[in-house]
Amino acid sequence: MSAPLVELVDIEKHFGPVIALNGVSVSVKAGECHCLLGDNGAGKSTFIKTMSGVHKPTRGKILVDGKERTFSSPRDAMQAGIATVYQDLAMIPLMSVTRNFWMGREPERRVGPIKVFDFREANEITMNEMAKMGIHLRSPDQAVGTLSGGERQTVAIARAVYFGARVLILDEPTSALGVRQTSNVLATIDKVRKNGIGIVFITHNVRHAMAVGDRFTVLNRGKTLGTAQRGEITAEELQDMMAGGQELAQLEGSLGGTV
Amino acid sequence: MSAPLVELVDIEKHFGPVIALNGVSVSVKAGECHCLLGDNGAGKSTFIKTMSGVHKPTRGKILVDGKERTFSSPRDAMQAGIATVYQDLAMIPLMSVTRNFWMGREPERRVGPIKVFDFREANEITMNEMAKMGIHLRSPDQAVGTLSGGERQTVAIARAVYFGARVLILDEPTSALGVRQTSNVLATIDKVRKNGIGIVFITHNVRHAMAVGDRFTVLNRGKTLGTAQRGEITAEELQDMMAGGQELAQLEGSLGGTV
Amino acid sequence: DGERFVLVSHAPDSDSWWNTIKNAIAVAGEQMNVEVEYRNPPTGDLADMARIIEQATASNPDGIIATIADYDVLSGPLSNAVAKGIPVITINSGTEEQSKAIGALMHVGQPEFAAGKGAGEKAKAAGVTKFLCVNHYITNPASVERCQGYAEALGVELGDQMIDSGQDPAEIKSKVMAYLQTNPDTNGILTLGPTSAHPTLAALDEMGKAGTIHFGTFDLSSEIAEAIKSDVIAFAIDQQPYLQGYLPVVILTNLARYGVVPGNSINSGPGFVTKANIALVEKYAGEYR
Amino acid sequence: MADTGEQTIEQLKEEIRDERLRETSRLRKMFIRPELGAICGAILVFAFFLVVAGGSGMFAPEGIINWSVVSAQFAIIAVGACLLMIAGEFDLSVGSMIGFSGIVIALMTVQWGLPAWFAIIVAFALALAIGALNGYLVIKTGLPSFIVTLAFLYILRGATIYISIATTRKTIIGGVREAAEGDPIAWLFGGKLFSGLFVWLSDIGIVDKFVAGPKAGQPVVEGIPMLVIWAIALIIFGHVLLTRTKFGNWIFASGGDSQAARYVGVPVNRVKILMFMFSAFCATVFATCQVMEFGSAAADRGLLKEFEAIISVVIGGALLTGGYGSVIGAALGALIFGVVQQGLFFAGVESSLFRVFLGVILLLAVILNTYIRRMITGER
Amino acid sequence: MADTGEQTIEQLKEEIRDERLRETSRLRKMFIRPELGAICGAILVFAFFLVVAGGSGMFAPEGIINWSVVSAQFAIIAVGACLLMIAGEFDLSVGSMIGFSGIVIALMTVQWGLPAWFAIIVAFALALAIGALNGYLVIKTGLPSFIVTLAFLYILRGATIYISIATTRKTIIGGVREAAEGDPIAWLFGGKLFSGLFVWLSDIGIVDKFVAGPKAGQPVVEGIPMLVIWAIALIIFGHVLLTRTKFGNWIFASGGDSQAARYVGVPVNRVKILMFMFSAFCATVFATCQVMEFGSAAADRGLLKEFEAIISVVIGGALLTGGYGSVIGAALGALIFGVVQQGLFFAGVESSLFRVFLGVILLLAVILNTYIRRMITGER
Ligand SMILES: Nc1ncnc2c1ncn2[C@@H]1O[C@H](COP(=O)(O)OP(=O)(O)OP(=O)(O)O)[C@@H](O)[C@H]1O
Ligand SMILES: Nc1ncnc2c1ncn2[C@@H]1O[C@H](COP(=O)(O)OP(=O)(O)OP(=O)(O)O)[C@@H](O)[C@H]1O
Ligand SMILES: [Mg+2]
Ligand SMILES: [Mg+2]
Repeated sequence: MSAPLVELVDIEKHFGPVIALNGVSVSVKAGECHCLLGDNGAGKSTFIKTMSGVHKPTRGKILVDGKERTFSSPRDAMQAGIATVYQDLAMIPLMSVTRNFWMGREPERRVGPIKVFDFREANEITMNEMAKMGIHLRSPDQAVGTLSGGERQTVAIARAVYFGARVLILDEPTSALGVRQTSNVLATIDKVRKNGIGIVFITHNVRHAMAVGDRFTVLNRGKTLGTAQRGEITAEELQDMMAGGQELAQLEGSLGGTV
Repeated sequence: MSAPLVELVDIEKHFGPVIALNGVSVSVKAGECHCLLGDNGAGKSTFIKTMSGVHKPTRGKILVDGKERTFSSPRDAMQAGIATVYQDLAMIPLMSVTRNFWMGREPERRVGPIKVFDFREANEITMNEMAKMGIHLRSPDQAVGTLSGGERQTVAIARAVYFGARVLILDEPTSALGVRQTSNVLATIDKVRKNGIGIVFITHNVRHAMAVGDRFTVLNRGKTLGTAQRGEITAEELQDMMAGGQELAQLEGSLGGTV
Repeated sequence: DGERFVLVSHAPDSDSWWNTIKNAIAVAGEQMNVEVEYRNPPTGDLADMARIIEQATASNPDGIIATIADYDVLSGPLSNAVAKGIPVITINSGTEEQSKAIGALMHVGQPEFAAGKGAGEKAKAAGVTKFLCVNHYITNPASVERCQGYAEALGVELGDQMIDSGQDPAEIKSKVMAYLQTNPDTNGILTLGPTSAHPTLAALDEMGKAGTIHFGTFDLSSEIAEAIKSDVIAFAIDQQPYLQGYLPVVILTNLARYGVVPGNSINSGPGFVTKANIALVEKYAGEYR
Repeated sequence: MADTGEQTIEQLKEEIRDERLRETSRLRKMFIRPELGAICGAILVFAFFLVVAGGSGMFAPEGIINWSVVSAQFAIIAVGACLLMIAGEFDLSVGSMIGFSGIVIALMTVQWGLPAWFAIIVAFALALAIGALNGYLVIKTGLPSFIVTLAFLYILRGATIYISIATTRKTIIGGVREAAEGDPIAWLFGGKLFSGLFVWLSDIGIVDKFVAGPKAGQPVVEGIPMLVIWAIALIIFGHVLLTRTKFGNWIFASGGDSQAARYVGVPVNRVKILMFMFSAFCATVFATCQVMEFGSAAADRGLLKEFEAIISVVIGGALLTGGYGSVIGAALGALIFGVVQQGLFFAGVESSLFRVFLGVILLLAVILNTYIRRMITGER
Repeated sequence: MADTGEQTIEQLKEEIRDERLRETSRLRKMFIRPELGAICGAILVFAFFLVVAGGSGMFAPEGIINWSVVSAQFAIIAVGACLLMIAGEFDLSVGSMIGFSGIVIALMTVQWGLPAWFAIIVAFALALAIGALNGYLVIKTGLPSFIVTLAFLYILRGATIYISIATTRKTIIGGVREAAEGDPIAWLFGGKLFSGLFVWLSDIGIVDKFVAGPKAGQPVVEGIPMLVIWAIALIIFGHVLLTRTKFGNWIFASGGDSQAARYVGVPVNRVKILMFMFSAFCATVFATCQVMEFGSAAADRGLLKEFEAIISVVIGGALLTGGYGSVIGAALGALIFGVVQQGLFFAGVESSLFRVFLGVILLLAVILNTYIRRMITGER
């Protein structure tokens, strides 16, 4: 198998007295979808924020293409090819799709002495990229607030892909979505993966993870419980690992079947 | 089977030009868990808001114990025994657990000429009710902001149950929760149901629905696609109904299995 | 030696006119070797001023100097000070009668209505029939009285000849220009202090009407002095604020030390500053004049 | 079912013991309260002025009455602003309302010769109506209260000036005290209480006596002004309402998350409108006391008082965005404000520096309060 | 893969045709813009005054210059407030900053005899530093900008008064014009442009000439004041910056959702601090123009200007909570503000009623703007 694009080794992260991460190692390879699972508060979001330069790790190393790097801002991580789609914070509803798409990396054009935002190009590319993802916009000026939840996720993913992300991080992209929208997002993940981009996919939902994942890592109380290859593990086993096994047993008696 | 506690017949709801509901009928019986499924924008939230008195239906009837009623405010619906736990809006994080628990129905005690909030009683009952649900609070003065997501859901459910809800509506209580927390909530639903309370459980997640549901209704674009008893329908069939069947088929080729 | 007096004015922090008085009490304090504190309500709220007088009384000074910006509001606190045995001298606003009623030793000042009327009489003599009173401090009762006195002397109704100009110079200027454009028959202007006088000068200059309209103002500044010299402003009513600050300090000191006090109130103004007597005034305008 | 419950409790108790938070929680609970910042602030301020202005008469009976009255003034409007702010809105028209109510009373009594009690009732009725209109507009249009009440700041001030000039050609109307002589209601706002007590206190030498003039022989402190009584009454009322009643819980809920509150049946609109009315009520109490005490009303009364009310409330620990705060805190904020303002005079500091102090105190107070609030509510 | 994409697009196109929204969208897009409310407002206001005050000289060249200057003043501070508000913050210290900068310039030139260009540069440097401090505090403490800048409203005003009294014993410092005579920079703020044009215009009879007094024979309009030039320049600058550049996109993003913006790599802190500085810059332009035109500075200049700036911006359609708005809208808001203020004068309406009008216009404008905004952004 190919060498990992990004590797995080033994990451620790403390917030004052709170130990959010206590030695987590995860790697992502090109073209694979690495699922990160774990209960509420397990530290998933903290981990990927470390990976994308929002937090600085208290201890631990980040290797990009085998070389150690430190990210001091989300920009750094993006320049290293790591793009992130956050759960709630993907888009600014008041702004147009184009403005959102290019936010932080606006294309520029010289007009005399000054550089201006090249809207013609930006609009065209936005429309194209969205169409590639299967979303046809009424107009690139449309405010994101008028899009549905799944469409917004897709804009965020399209943006990350377009900007040459080599690793794409998705934080619970499906938790608020319906079945149709979810399958759209999963299909998008599949598409993106086939282009050779490494994906980190965070979810609570074992089914969603099983549908697209190549490898699975389960976090629990800030620690890795282990990483498994696709096929090495069943949905039920994953679920048990996430929950720690005990309460679920009680529940099953009364309810039957997996959740 | 027993007569329905609440029955909604042919509900329509228009927001200006938007037709959010276009003839939806649903009934809830004592001790059953009625699952409401549907994609984003199907009208689930709108429907239950109609049921709980937030919206007035444009057309259609609401029957409580067989008698027609109109709700002009959430208070009316609560008096009729219909309590609702909303997805995001369950709790006010800045306020204490007790204050949240009793919000809108504070117990009172006479002190001389004035009526005051009876904190002693309120605190005691809150602690007890929460303990019954399996949550042990440090103190009833604790701010809700310091609780986890699952704990908050439980406070909201405990509150509804305590106030003699005969019908309990839960709008996507599990979408943001981890496995353990989810199973806690599902167990709570099961507990509550066994007390003879009718439950309307809204979710995107077919698994969650299958775990606790007695009947299943699928909404699509503001219309009922039909209601099925437990055992009459499989998870796969439900899923197909929700998605309208078509895209999912495409997806399955690439991904395999249900989402 | 080292007696402590408190002067309480009604002016907001930023009112520039009061500097003359502040300078005067500084001079007097130094000459008499006494300590004089200046206090004022920061926003010019007269109710706050009453509190300050009460507070000054509580601190047991050797004398209080205060304005009677509003007799109703201030008579209570001031007469309490008198009753506590603190000598009080009233200055600036208010009348002799009010000062007596309070029980103050004397009043040093100029009655506003009369001063306005004095200005109006000069204007009438110059043939003014329709005027503009630029009131930059509409909420201050004394300002309105000045305009009313002027109107009464002319024998006309005040009506909308008094404008609420606000304090922003550009707005004052624009409003004056707008007024003069819509009322081209205006032949008299009264401004109530440098705040409104300076923009009005600019307005007249820009409209080419400088010197064509009879222009009177209250109070002095270097710009006003300049304008008097160049015949744009006919006169400035000078109530000689320096005296309002200086005299009470001297009198109170002498009262404390030797028990002597003049028997009557003193009119510090109105003095009219015109081209004839501008020379000395100009040098100290805004500081001691 | 009962089994499962019990078991989980046991487990949870185990977990909690681990957290090692429980032992400290009782102590923390006593100290960590919304008004903690204001309490510390008040202690500091008093200590400071005891040192700096201890000998200046600031802590003599008259001095105490002096800063008490100033603080009471701030407190009266701060209580209204506090409850409104906790309910999630705020009111920039308080200052204009003060000017407006005063002129209404003065106009009716002096200009139109109506009895004072009638004028006072009309002023309150008008103020409550305007408060309700404020609230109604905020709720109906969904606009931020900043904008709506800013509009009323201008509208009311303009109307006040216009009315007073149009009817009396003056912006100040005097003679109210005479007109209100012997009125059955007016003394409630302008009178003084416990005169007997102070006569006695002066007899035994604790309070000085006047030595000259018509009042010779009377104590220098005549009594407790009604303003102070009103302030105390409003603080108690506000505090009890907020922390001890059902309605108080609704106020918190409306400000914390109006949608959530609405869904559980809290009549949010009613709560907010009532709080706007209460804010207008407090402004009118302020105005009436001032008019009755001083005997005159002016169109410029109350200028910038809205900010002073908001500052008191914020120093007292309330959250600008609603849902969190304390009336006691706001009252302490008003006390700090009043003591600093008058104290600087007593200490003989250049008066223009007062604002600099005020700004700095405000900044320090909110930083401290933010820190305390995060400890209480688990915000991040 | 490509197949799936194509197919879905076709399907979606079908669906969209169904919606019957597409045909109107082009027309809507042209009309439905943030500044639509302000455009309508401006048209209405002009129509109104053409009818009411058409004959009063309001629309003669002199009249036009008259209300243009007032509007330009509002516009200068409105541009700063607009960009800052879109970036999600606001600044209540604008008015105090105007007073402060003016006094700094006057002190340095008149009192200390320094050259005007140097004083102006120092004033700008100080203002920018204070703006940066404002922004830094807001960002570091996470406090609402309302509180932080309210503190600076008091601190700056107090400091201004204190400094001017402590150094010159005056709060109004005159003689700046004389001191700035022939200065290489000062004319940029106080001069007038295109005098030649107006002489020519008066020669051909379009502009009147003075018929009497010292200026007889000169055109009644001397030239375009630099104030107006500055306003136009700042509006163009602000508009281009906001809508046409990368940085403009960052401003929108910072105000729309600072967290989201931060995550995609927008330097939100830098954007916000820069906008606080820009707001301070605009205030200083205002102050410098005023000082140079009138030749004097006073410590009380700029009182309540912060509200006037905010009102202009809000009338212009910006959202108080950030992320939405338009500089052109703010400029139109300033125009409406200026025209109404002066127009009432030309129309001979009692001047104290101006505030009432202003409040009512503000209310109507925001209600209209809210409606328009909802159509554009799909908010509910
Ligand atoms: N900024 C912070 N300051 C203090 N504690 C934090 C901070 N961010 C996260 N934490 C804590 O770190 C732990 C891990 O949080 P995190 O958000 O990473 O969990 P998660 O796995 O993403 O959970 P969820 O499934 O609910 O999104 C939690 O206990 C949380 O309270
Ligand atoms: N207040 C409203 N005004 C206008 N349209 C509305 C309003 N509330 C809901 N809608 C529309 O009604 C439709 C149904 O919305 P609803 O929120 O009920 O869907 P849902 O099934 O709950 O979706 P989700 O799974 O995303 O929560 C949507 O198209 C929505 O845009
Ligand atoms: Mg997370
Ligand atoms: Mg929903």
